Amino acid sequence: MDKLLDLWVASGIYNISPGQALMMAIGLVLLFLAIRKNFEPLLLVPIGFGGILANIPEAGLAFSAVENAIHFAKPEVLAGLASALGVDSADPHAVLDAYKTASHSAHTAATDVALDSGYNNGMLYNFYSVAIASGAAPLIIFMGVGAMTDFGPLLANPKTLFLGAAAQFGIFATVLGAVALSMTGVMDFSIQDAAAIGIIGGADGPTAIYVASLLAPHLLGAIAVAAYSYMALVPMIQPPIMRALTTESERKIKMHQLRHVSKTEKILFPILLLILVALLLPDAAPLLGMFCFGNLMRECGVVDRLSDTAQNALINIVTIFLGLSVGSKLSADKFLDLETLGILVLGVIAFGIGTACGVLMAKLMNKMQGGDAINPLIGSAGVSAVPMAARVSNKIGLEANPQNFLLMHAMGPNVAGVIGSAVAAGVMIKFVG
Amino acid sequence: MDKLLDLWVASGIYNISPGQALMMAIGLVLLFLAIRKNFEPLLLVPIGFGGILANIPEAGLAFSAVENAIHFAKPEVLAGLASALGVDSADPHAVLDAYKTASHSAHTAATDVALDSGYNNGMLYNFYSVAIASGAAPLIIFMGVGAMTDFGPLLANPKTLFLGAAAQFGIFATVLGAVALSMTGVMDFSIQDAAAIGIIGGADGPTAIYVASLLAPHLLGAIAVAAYSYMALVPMIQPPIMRALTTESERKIKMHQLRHVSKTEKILFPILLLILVALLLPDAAPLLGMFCFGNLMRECGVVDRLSDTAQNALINIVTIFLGLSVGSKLSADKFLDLETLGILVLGVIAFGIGTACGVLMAKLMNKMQGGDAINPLIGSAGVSAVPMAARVSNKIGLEANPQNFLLMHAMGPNVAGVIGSAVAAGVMIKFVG
Amino acid sequence: MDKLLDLWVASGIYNISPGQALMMAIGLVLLFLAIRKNFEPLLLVPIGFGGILANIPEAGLAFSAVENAIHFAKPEVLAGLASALGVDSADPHAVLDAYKTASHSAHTAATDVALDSGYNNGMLYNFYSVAIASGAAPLIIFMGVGAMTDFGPLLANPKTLFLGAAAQFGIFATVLGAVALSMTGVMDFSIQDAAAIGIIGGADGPTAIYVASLLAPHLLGAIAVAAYSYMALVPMIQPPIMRALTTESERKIKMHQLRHVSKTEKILFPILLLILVALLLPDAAPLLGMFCFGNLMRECGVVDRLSDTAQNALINIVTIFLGLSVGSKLSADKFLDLETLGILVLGVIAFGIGTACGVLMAKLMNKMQGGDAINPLIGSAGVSAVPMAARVSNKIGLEANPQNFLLMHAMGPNVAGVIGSAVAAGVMIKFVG
Amino acid sequence: MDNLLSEGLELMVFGMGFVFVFLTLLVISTGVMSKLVNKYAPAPVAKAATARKPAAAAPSAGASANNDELVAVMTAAIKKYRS
Amino acid sequence: MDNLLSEGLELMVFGMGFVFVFLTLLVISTGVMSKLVNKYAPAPVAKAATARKPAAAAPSAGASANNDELVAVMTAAIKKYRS
Amino acid sequence: MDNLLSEGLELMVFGMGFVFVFLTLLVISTGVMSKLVNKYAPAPVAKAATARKPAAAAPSAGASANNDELVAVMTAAIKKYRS
Ligand code: NA
Ligand code: NA
Ligand code: NA
Repeated sequence: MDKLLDLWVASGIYNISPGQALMMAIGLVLLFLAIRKNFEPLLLVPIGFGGILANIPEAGLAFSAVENAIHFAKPEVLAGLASALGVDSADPHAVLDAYKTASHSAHTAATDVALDSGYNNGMLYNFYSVAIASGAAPLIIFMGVGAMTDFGPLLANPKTLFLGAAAQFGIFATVLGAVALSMTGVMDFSIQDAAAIGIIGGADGPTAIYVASLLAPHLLGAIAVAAYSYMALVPMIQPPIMRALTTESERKIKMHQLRHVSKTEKILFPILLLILVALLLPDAAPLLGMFCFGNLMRECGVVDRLSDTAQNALINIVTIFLGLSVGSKLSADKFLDLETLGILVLGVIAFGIGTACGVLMAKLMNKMQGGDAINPLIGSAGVSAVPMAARVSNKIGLEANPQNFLLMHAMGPNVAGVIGSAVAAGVMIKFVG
Repeated sequence: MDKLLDLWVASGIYNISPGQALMMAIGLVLLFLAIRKNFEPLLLVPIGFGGILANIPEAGLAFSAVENAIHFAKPEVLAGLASALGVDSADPHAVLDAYKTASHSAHTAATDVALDSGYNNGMLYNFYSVAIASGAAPLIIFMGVGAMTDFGPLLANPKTLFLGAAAQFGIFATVLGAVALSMTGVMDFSIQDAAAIGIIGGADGPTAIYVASLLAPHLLGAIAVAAYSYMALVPMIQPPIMRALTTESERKIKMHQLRHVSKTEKILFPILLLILVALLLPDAAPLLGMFCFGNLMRECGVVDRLSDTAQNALINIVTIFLGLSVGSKLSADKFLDLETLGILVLGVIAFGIGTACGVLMAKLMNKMQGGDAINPLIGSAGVSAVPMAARVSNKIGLEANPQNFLLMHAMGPNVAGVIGSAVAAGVMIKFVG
Repeated sequence: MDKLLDLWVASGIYNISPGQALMMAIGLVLLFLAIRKNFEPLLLVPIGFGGILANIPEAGLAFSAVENAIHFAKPEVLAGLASALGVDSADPHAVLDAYKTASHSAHTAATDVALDSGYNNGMLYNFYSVAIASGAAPLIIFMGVGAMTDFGPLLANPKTLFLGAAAQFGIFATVLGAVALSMTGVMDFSIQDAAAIGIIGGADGPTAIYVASLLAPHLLGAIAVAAYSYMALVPMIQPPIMRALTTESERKIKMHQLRHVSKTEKILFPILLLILVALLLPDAAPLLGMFCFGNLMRECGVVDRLSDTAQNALINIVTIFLGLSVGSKLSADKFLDLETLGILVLGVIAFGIGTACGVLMAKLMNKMQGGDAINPLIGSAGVSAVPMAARVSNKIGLEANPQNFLLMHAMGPNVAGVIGSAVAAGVMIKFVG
Repeated sequence: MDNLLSEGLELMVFGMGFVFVFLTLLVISTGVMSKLVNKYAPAPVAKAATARKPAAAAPSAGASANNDELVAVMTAAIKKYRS
Repeated sequence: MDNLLSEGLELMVFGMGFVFVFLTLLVISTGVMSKLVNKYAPAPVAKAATARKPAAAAPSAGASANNDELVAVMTAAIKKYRS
Repeated sequence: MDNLLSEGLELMVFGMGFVFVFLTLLVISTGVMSKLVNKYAPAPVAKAATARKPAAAAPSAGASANNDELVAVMTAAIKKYRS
């Protein structure tokens, strides 16, 4: 009967904490949103599922070997860990705190003790280490995104890059917002946290995950969930702002047909962008370097099989593991926190401000040029959220004038927004990284 | 002429041991069975080839850097290793024994010495570390299997889950068999070994490899070879047992046509299964979690590109490295042993008992329901070996009644067997892991 | 304003060295050759792009965490590194020198210090570690090449293996050339360097990268660039040599139509080759083992999905990372060196000698057989550079006789050259590794 | 030795027991789930019918294929081929 | 606290400033690049025309498809299917 | 220095020697293997003939394609396209 009791005492029902139950419910909600409401399902299905896996009681899938050893708290193991980490007390909390701030050599020593005691890294912890802690997964996905991006509309009308620049104001305004929340004592964000939260406004999943993994790994789960959720909500967040800031006649502006862009221009653009990054902002080099590499593979026409793999098998494989890894950060103690609420609120504000700034920038450009060259509706596409935001521009444009197809025009600021937020990411990594 | 002598002394012919020659022959036999007899070729071709590679004399492909250093036995290197491992003697055997039981920190120290002396991990050793020791490969393959599995027939007739449960008796009976062999002194299996051997009866390659890698890595080669070989032999092992345990009229039972199963049910099933695992048996969470994740990707309909990659590029890549890694465990000193013979004998008994219990369970269910709802031939499919066992049920059914197509009915217990043996695996990991 | 100054002081323009600028220009030239001149674009696009990324000032993408820490040279970090590496001076150059020659345990200690101080491995450094330093990428690509290789023409006329043997003379002659350059004091190559340079003459990218990564990692960039560039130049390098060494009538020789080769022969050939390698030259086992494994998957007909993945998704993924990793070795201090010039000159000589020896061997074989069985133009294909060299043989043959299609006949020596240079690689690894 | 036997026996009893308990719960919960789904979110009949159609229609696709379909298929095939 | 605010403000000013400077330079250099390309390496008109053709022609591919194309498509499709 | 030269020379002599020995053995064993295969396990002539057929027939596939094949191709193409 001992064994029966063992089974029961080790079961999930016996051990589940209210926080874990709630997080599993949140995972189910994410799956519901992804599957039924089509919220960025490619990411939110793995993230939601990973979140459920991470909160299975006693399974420790998102824990390192040391965390698992501390969880089961055998006295002799704790003593060994305490000695490896150089703390006097063998109290689990004290050991855990020491582990989290340990130097790399103490970390290695503690891991050796845990492994020797028969504890292992959880599956999701391993995925996270390989995919995100190494920085590889967001970069590889960004390469794939580059291989899927057509810069033709941007090259036909390079001025739309300014719209992509203006929309990044959402990022930095959100940083200030997070700072304000901290200063008023409502929450407690460091400047690194604030920067990582701000990048949600960039509306670019891989960029947000990359920045968060460098600046604020403890907020990564909430940031990634917010970023992808709001990207999915773009068709709801943006239209009221766009309508409020534009007049009917502005929304009716017809834009010139885009000129034909030659193959050579498309090949040279990623190289040009890379050189500019190299000369001005080396900290953005990993992100924009991989993005340009993907785009060059796409456009150069001589490595189609590599480009094809980057856009399909490779990005799909990495997406699966990136999603599960992000999900591993949806643990109750990290996610069920006032800070997460702050992140969610700040994130939607970031999207709103970015949208508004894009639209206003378009109006300003029209003023300065003294003409009606740009329909301000395409300004909102500058937040990126490719290609959803461009589709929203197109849809609102069609409402005002059923003959006015803005999609291709909006693709320019749309992809400009990707570049813009990668540049903003580089600035943040440079200043607070 | 020195160099010529060097070449000769370092050649395979000069160094080959009878064991290595025999193991290479066994590798060739596996290739023959896979290629000519179609024995689970997707696994047995890489396993057989890996087995040959692992036994190439002097190449040390399946050895770690330390094992390679010990093999070449330079006195100064052995002295360094002995000091790193804390043994007095620099005798190769003593050093090797110390290495095998070393703590992780001693292991790291010994590896540093070996690398500093210019020895490297063999290629297959690296593959094994990344693919199997990390636990990743069997789990990723199980995800792919989930993405290939249609639970429709099971959902249409959930009671067939009992058939999948009954067939797992083969697993536990085999554990007892292994225990009996140990107690009579014929062989020397620990309870961990016995559990890992028993799982062969689960007729599920990834589950068997996952359990063996956790409980009895030294038996992994023999267990994997036995598991895949017997799966290929299902059309020979099962029919006599099925015929012996059923009457002609039982074999003629026609089953009701399966009801249509809605998309929503198929989406909810993997989530339901996951929650049940989370609440009852966290130790089965990695296996069944990945399986359910794969199945959810398949059924949810919004991440087809991920599901497609999980079923193709990803599972193929992982299969190649899993197979080669398993092959790396086919070294003479581990495989050419009485124990391997024991494993092979116990494995076939496990299959037989599982098959019998599945059939008998079906008969029992008919008795208890007082009707002829279930053709007992589909009970044998409960061992899993998807989809071979279901096809066998269909074939024997057609012999009794040429109009009786049991294939879809047998798919229910067939996939139930996958769940059943993963649950059994979780219990074993919980109790003896 | 401090921040503005910070940005400027950290920018690429402020920091770029002439060497870096030149290397970025060389990267652009490689991209130009690959994209416009179609120079082996599958490798040279990633290599060229990786070379540019590696030379972005201050980004440190090709540096390890320790190298990055040394580059930024904070006194307290340098002191920590110096102590970890056991040097007295905290001078950056002294620390860097100590790091490069450090034992593995000192290396680990220094890495811990650098990570604790907030420095990280560059992206390309990580790619290099995983793809090349582990030895995995060239081997996996070689497996894919095996899966793409049809040994039919070779099996129909096995004597063409001699042509593939003769063409390897280019490799060993180049080794002597490198030795001569060293002895005359022009350059300073060790015997390991000389061997790695010689393998360029094997005209096989993966083999060259594998050997260079083992014998002379500091020359890997130059060797890989030379190998792939000259492979692309085969249509320019070979024809004059082929014409000079053959008479018009020799070039007109028509060869017998190749006999049909059965499936069984094709299946047995890779196994035969593997066994021969195992018995005679275990050091060639990783390269030729993976090659034979790929070929067996192709020919056996029962694992088509694995063979397909090895030829497509897997080889493409690995090619991307292999290329970027090779590019990471194109740093100014390693590439802008007299030695690179030596490597480029020796490489083209190697190709020339290999071509000549292949042609002369064919003529010798005709002499010895007393017939005109072999058109000497197919001898040049023995250098490998599959399938370019075989196409060159065909083209020169058609010039002499518009009805004389040599392509299939040249494929025999062409794939024989792959085997030949892998054997040569094994000999070199054995003798100087 | 006795220890090994008792461990083996325990493993068998609790293992098989647990497998049955688990799968019984799965049978029950699956049944409940299916009932709830079919009660509250039944598959739209019309949609299910069309969903099942293509499979049935496939064999006769050639016969029933009108020109539009032919054009669509060929365009797709050409694109696939040229890409 | 004040420190955090000033850091946040600085990040905003320099961040947005840098984003604009960077993208302005990108606009300028892209413009220059496009002009140089179109001056010194203009896309061959004929080629560009044919390059644009397939996209335009695609919808009517079925109508204009002659037998040769049909054969090519089918061969490709058969190969794809059988491989 | 002399050491380097002698090492280089030795590498050349033994390297080329070994390459030739190895490939000679491969020629011999391949020849033996082929003979044994063709003696004891000859490829069934009929099968070989049909195996070679498709390649030859491919160019004329369009011409000889009867309706059945058309249907099969289209079904496959449609499936590929819709999936
Ligand atoms: Na953006
Ligand atoms: Na099973
Ligand atoms: Na070669």
